[in-house]
Amino acid sequence: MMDAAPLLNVLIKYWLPFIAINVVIPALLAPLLDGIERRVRARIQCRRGPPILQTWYDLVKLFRKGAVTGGPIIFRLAPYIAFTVSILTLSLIPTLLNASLSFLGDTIVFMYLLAVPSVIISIGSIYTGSPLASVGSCREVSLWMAYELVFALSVATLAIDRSSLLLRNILPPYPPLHPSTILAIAIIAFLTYAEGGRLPYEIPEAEPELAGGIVLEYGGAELGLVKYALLVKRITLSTLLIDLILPRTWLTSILRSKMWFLGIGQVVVSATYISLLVILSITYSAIEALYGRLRLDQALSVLKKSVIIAGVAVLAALMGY
Amino acid sequence: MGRLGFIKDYLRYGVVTEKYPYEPVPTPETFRGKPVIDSSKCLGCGACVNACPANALSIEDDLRGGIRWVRLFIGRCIYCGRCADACPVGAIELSREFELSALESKDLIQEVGLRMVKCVICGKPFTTYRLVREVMRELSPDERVLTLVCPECRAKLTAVNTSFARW
Amino acid sequence: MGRGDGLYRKSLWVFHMNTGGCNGCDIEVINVLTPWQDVERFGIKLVGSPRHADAILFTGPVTNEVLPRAVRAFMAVPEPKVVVAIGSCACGGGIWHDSYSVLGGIDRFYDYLRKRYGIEPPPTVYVPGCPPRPEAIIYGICLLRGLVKGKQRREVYVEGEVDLSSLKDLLPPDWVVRTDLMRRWVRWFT
Amino acid sequence: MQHSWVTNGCRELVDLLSRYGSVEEVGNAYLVKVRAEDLPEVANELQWGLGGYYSTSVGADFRPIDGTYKLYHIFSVPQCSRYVVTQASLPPSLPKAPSITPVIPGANWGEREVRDMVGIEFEGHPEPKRLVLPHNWPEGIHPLRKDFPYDRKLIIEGVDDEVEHVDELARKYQVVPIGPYHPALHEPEYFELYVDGEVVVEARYKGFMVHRGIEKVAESRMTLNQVPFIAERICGICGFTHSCCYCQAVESALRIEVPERAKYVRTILLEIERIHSHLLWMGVALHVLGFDTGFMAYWRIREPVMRLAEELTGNRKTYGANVVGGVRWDIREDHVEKALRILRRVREECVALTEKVLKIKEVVSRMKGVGYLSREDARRICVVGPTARASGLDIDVRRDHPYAAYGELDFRVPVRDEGDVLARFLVRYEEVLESVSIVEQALQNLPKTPLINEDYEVVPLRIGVGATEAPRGEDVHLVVTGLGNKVYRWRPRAPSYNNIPATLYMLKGAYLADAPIIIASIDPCFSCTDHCLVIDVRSGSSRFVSFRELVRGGYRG
Repeated sequence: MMDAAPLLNVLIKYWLPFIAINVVIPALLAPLLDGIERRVRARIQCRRGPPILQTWYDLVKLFRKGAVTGGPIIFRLAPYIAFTVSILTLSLIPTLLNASLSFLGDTIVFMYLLAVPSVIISIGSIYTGSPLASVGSCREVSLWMAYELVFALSVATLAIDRSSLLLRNILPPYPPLHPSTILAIAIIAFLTYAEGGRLPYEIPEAEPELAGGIVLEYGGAELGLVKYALLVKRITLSTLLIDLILPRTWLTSILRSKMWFLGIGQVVVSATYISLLVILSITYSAIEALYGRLRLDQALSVLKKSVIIAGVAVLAALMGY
Repeated sequence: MGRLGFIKDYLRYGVVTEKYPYEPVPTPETFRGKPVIDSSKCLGCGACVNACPANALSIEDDLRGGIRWVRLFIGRCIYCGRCADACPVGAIELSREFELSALESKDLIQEVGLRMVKCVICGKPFTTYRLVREVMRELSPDERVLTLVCPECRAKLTAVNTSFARW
Repeated sequence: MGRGDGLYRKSLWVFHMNTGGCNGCDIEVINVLTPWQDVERFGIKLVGSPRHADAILFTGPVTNEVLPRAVRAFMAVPEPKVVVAIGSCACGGGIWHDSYSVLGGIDRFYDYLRKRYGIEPPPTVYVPGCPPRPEAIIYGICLLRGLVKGKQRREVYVEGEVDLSSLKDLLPPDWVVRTDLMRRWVRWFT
Repeated sequence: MQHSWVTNGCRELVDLLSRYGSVEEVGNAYLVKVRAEDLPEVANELQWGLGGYYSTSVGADFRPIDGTYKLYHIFSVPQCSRYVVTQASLPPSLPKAPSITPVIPGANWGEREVRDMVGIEFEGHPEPKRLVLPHNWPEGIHPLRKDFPYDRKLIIEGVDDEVEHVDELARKYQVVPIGPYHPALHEPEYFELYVDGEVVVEARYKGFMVHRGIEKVAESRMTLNQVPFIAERICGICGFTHSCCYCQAVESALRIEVPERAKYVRTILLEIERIHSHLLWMGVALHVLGFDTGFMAYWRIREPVMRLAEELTGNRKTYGANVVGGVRWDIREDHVEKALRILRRVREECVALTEKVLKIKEVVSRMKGVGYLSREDARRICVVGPTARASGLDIDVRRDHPYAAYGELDFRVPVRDEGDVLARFLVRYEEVLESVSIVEQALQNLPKTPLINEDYEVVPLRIGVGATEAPRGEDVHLVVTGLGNKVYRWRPRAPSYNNIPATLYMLKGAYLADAPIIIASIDPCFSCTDHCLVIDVRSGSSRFVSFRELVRGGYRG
């Protein structure tokens, strides 16, 4: 009891605000960004499109419907695990605040946690025995392995360049901006697009082919959680890209030295972060609207090429470029 | 890049979505919408019932109440307009109304109940007053009385007359 | 509308099920998703799995072959569900209402559900038309969600009491005598 | 002397037919009464000797008339612009005829349908299984026999009992169902794909769930002039072509002269229907390929066409214009102007859009070389329409058997040799442009005659063949007029009927991801096909995958 009090104090003083600002707000923002994306896509298709809040409406409706899914336990649990993990992943990188949970090897943990939601849902779907869902799962897993490889190589490039596995350390500013760093960031930018399950890489769900693929068997709140987990994953990926290009600490310190008000730097960074998120969403959705779906083998051949490029980046980083 | 052409299309055509249901959409004047029976004109002759390919129109005689029901079930109607072609008095027409949805299927029914003439011989209702009136107009005053006799009794009457004549 | 009140006001996912229709309604259903009508603006989305759906669209008179599949898809839609019967086939069996191979519309389908499984019908909107215009489908769904007022009502007209004297102007003056004579004449002989 | 009416060098055909029986000319068709045992030989001569195309088979119960069953096979002989109808009379006790399927594989479904619906047995049929009716339909009941009441509701309760047949394929490969409710289909049809990894090894088809008993209803309940309206509802996309085809069959049977203007109005509406149908298909194809922006764009272009149709006829889809002897709606002067304006814009936008779409790499790469159907296979399965024309078969009813006003208008029939999905896409695209030009010509040359010729008499038991080129291919109707202003026998054969079997050829060896676009590429109109039949290719030895498994997944975990 005696020891718990200061811990609780720390929790209330630092952790709760951190979680509230850095995790909850972006998580709440995620469906909103999806609303923007849907609207942008609609506009490119010359139609009015749904209200910005539409994704929220959808999720609220799904949650109000309650749990409706039956079946094997792993299948039923998968959405909860997926959602929790996706929130955890989000807490590992700086979002609104410059801070994040940071520990040795967090880069690797981040990489793996990012993949957990789709993998766990794939496993759950295989257990349903539905053929379409299993085909979707197979596709999801093949894609995931390709993504993971490319992702690992790009992160390795950055880690080698900065000689650190702490996520905090591989983020900007990059005092010497090496070509390998630029290449790695470019590849990660591509991955944040593709791994977010956007066309032409939206292959596992593939509505017209697999009727929803891996999410086929979910309904009600579980479906909401799966969808929400995907949205959180998307915002995590976008955040990662923003973190890699936005020199947060540099921006904060500059502003702090120039301005009388201490917090202003953080506020500017947060605002920049959110506007970058919106810009990214608009760009991504505009790109998405202009693409058709690739076949799995075609997508894998594109990813193969990016593995080669990422390999080149690693070699370059090793040689000090 | 060919794809960017689609963004150009958006800039060129803009949002084409109509505002319905907040603003009404026009229907062309040729539009074949909800068939409406003009209950003041309908004779209850059943020409439309015979013409209707979908059996959306039906006719039923309530002998006890002496009412002929012409029933239109727009939930079965195929909006072909054959009833309007067939109607001798133009009592049924296709309107331009298309907002026909209802939460209960009974709301999709239009019924016209017409009083029936009781046969002056057997007392059984057999046709509507309006139809009789229409038929009478075509006939000379002397023949008109016969229209108040139902077909069966008319057959009997003819039989009686011929046998009487022979006798 | 009973169950699911307000739940679907902002968001409604529909599962489209052709229960033996001719394709006309099905294409109009797709039509409402496309730029000119774009029902996504009401938060309506077509989904590929009945599990995801809130509403189920019936287009067609429910053929024999489709019936068991329709029942299963119907059951797979989680409660609270709503039903949209699109087109005259789904509303009342349409032109084939009495054919040997169709059940004859959504009401017969409900009868079957009630009899066989003891299921009470969910809130249903009937959208007549052959096929209904896309706007009519939008209207139907808006009616179901309470966004517009329904105007279709059962109309019953009954002619006022009439008797033979109303035909007096056309009949010869001695018509009462004549009809009486006829009546006796026939009665006497038969 | 018997053949004094023979024109345009078709003596060869008539000579051939007269070898087998007496020949009679009915409108655009020759009716030849043959002996049942000659059927395979006649079929062989017509299809492979003369280069004709098998269209369909029709069975009819003539017991109330002359105590026999009649079996008709219909062939199209394009070079003579004639259809050939072979009529064989079969005894009522044990109606059977030699099968022509060994000679023409495309006759497989046609004969099996006759077997189910009328109860004629085919000797030597390679697959003598039930096709039309559900597998648990009672034996010995044939709906199209005249002693079967059309409104006898046989509710098949047993279908949902799970039947688990074990199939060696199902044990070896994963079974992936497409349907019966699948987002790419929009209609309840069922393809079962046996998949090795992502490659389809074998495909099977179970469809005909939209069987509504149209033929029976029309023959029992309807009058001659009500049938056009039920014919229109065979298909909600290409319904007008069906009603037109029916009317032409009756007009040909009863030798009714159709006024010129009516012919032009029919042509205009038929082509408007083709335009909207093809635009619809091109959009759906892109949707299936995941390119929704293209889908939306095609449908955006299509909407004015629909509104034009609504303005011309009063409904967007079911035009309700055709009756025997002519049409009901006229095209007004002010509509002509408007229609020309709309069509000009449709052409412009369609050209611009298709050019853009064809530059999109992943869309084109998913159509090129996919779903290949060789010319020889196409000929053997007797595919029709754009599917045939994309495989190098130069057939088009509009040109080969001119009807309505097509004989007087100038148009081109696009043909491609590649035989893949892209070729089918391009053939349809070119057809849209041709159709726009046809409508423009027809609108500008509308003759000023009455719209309808109602001066005819319904002579019973006359046979007529009607044929139109539906958006999906050749549409053939056979009509036997009946007593009392009715039809005695009416058999519509929709184009998808001949095209669907081709998908099974195309699917073999394809990627699973390509299956939906392959199925979609023939523009299958299942309701057209199913109006009268149900097929179960897998009955007996194969595994029945229950619906729960398809959509909900049979939880076996």
